[in-house]
Amino acid sequence: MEQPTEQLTFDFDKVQPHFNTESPDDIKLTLGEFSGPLDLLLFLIKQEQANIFDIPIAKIADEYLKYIRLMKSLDISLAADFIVMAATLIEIKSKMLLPREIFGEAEADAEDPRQELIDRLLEHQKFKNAAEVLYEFSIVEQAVFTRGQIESDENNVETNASVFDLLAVFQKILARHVKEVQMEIAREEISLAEMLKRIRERIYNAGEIDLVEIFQTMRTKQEIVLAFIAVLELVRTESVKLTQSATFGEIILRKI
Amino acid sequence: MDLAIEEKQPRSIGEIVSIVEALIFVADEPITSKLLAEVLDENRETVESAIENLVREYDGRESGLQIREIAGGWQLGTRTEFHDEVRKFLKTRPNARLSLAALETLAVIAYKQPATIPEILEIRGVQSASAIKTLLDKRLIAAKGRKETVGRPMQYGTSKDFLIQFGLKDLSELPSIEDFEDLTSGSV
Amino acid sequence: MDLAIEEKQPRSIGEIVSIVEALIFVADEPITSKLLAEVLDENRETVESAIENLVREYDGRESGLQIREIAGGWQLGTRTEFHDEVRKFLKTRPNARLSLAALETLAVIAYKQPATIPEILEIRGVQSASAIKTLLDKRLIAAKGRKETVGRPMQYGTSKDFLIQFGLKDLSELPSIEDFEDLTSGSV
Repeated sequence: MEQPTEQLTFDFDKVQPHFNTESPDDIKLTLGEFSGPLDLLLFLIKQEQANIFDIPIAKIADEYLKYIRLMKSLDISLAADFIVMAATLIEIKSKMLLPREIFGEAEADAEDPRQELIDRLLEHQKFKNAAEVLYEFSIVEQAVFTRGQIESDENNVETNASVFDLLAVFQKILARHVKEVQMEIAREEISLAEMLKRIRERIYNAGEIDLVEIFQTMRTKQEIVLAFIAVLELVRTESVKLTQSATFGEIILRKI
Repeated sequence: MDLAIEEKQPRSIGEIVSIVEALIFVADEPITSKLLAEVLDENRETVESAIENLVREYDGRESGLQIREIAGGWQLGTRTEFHDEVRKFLKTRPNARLSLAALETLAVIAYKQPATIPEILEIRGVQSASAIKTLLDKRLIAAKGRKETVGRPMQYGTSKDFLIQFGLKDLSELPSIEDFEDLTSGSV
Repeated sequence: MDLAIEEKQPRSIGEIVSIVEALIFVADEPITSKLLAEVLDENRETVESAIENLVREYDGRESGLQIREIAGGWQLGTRTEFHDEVRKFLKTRPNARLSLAALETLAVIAYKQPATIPEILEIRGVQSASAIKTLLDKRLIAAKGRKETVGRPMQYGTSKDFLIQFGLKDLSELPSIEDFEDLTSGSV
């Protein structure tokens, strides 16, 4: 079950994205990897050497928007979450411009419009640090190797499954199936030659097959009749044998 | 491909013994002293005396393991005295692993239950008899009576063990197609 | 199922150490002291002191291998010092790395488990569906049933493979999330 994996590699030492704005018409952007809008904001705050508890919101919002615009101009698809954050920043910025008295509160008690954002940034920062520690753990772990195959190991390639594997596998089967069914719907009536070919293929693929199984996959009475004739024809003309080990037991079609 | 190891101090014999041990351990097949010498970039005599050291060490401390020469190479294995216990362990080992064929069959049964062999064949497009046997042996599925149609085929459904092994409270906890779409359509 | 080994003389501690060593080697996953005790039909304390002995022995003789506690069990692995040589021999490179998004999502799930997609979104500020899919594919997380709230969203937690890949004995070995709160300086 080969799944597409994310192509981005992860490296904390990697050059963080930044603008080189030497001249107004020569803006260079070094793209890095941001895991989300909060990550980008943290980066911008760091770049401005600003205090996270006292974010210069106007400046940071401008930088953020500049980045977003650049990403767009470079046709880099942006997750909606980046846009939502842009709106949040603009909203906070406009609130900051209003004199606090407007809300009828004493300045000291008035809630800082930035507070919610600060809380989210702090919370996010915690997990970002945790991610960094996990990364360090994995580096150490990659230096330890476990033993090679030994005799008692099973040789077949096996899968250790989860419920999502079940679902993924099931969907693949269905996708496979839909294609087959669509092909079959196109042909209205099956000819004896086609039926011969189909049954021959099934027997040759499976080695042996229960006669009942063949009939059960037929959709119409006509198909069952054709299948019956086809089986007789195969036994007569080709290396296919019918066996029944007990009276009323299952009848097996076998390739000789 | 440049796999050269940085220039280092010459290794002590103890270090060479340890690396030889590590390499014999990770190798899938008996590893020759020639190959060991190449990887370590040491001469063959040095490596061979390291192996000798190692063999003596394992014998000396009556380890549960032994370094054996086999098919011209060296291999780590359990000592024959303990084969009873090893065999007992191998039998008790919880084996929740499934082949892809068994997994596919289980998926069909889980989502389409109760399902008959012809129905599973119809969906998977291949014979599933041996996969079904595996699943029955592992008690992940159980027979659920016969279907009242031509041939009265046996129907199969998932078992209680299936719920336990896959960590489900009941069948309604199986991820739905929608859950999966949530994951595949989302962008980061 | 009768797996009893014939009645024998009581085993010496040295013998128990050797068998424990053989079993840890044979097991293809970390093996718990509980399972070791069952297979040996000895009590857990005996087995645990045998393991201790073994760990000391491997450390003492500066083996190329080490006995480690990981994911709740014991495993034999190469010593980190020799990773260059081992990698050269196996011709492997360090594993494919996780994206920053996937790693952050994993951190959130590890600390908040069981966690739902909306909860992860809240902390990361970004949709995490594809990161979750990657983590499921890599078996670092697993679905842990549904949360009994609106929409019954699927909950995720870390897996045994997570412990193994990150070299953790158990989840309690994760540094506390509060340790990461050293942000009072305001520097990011």
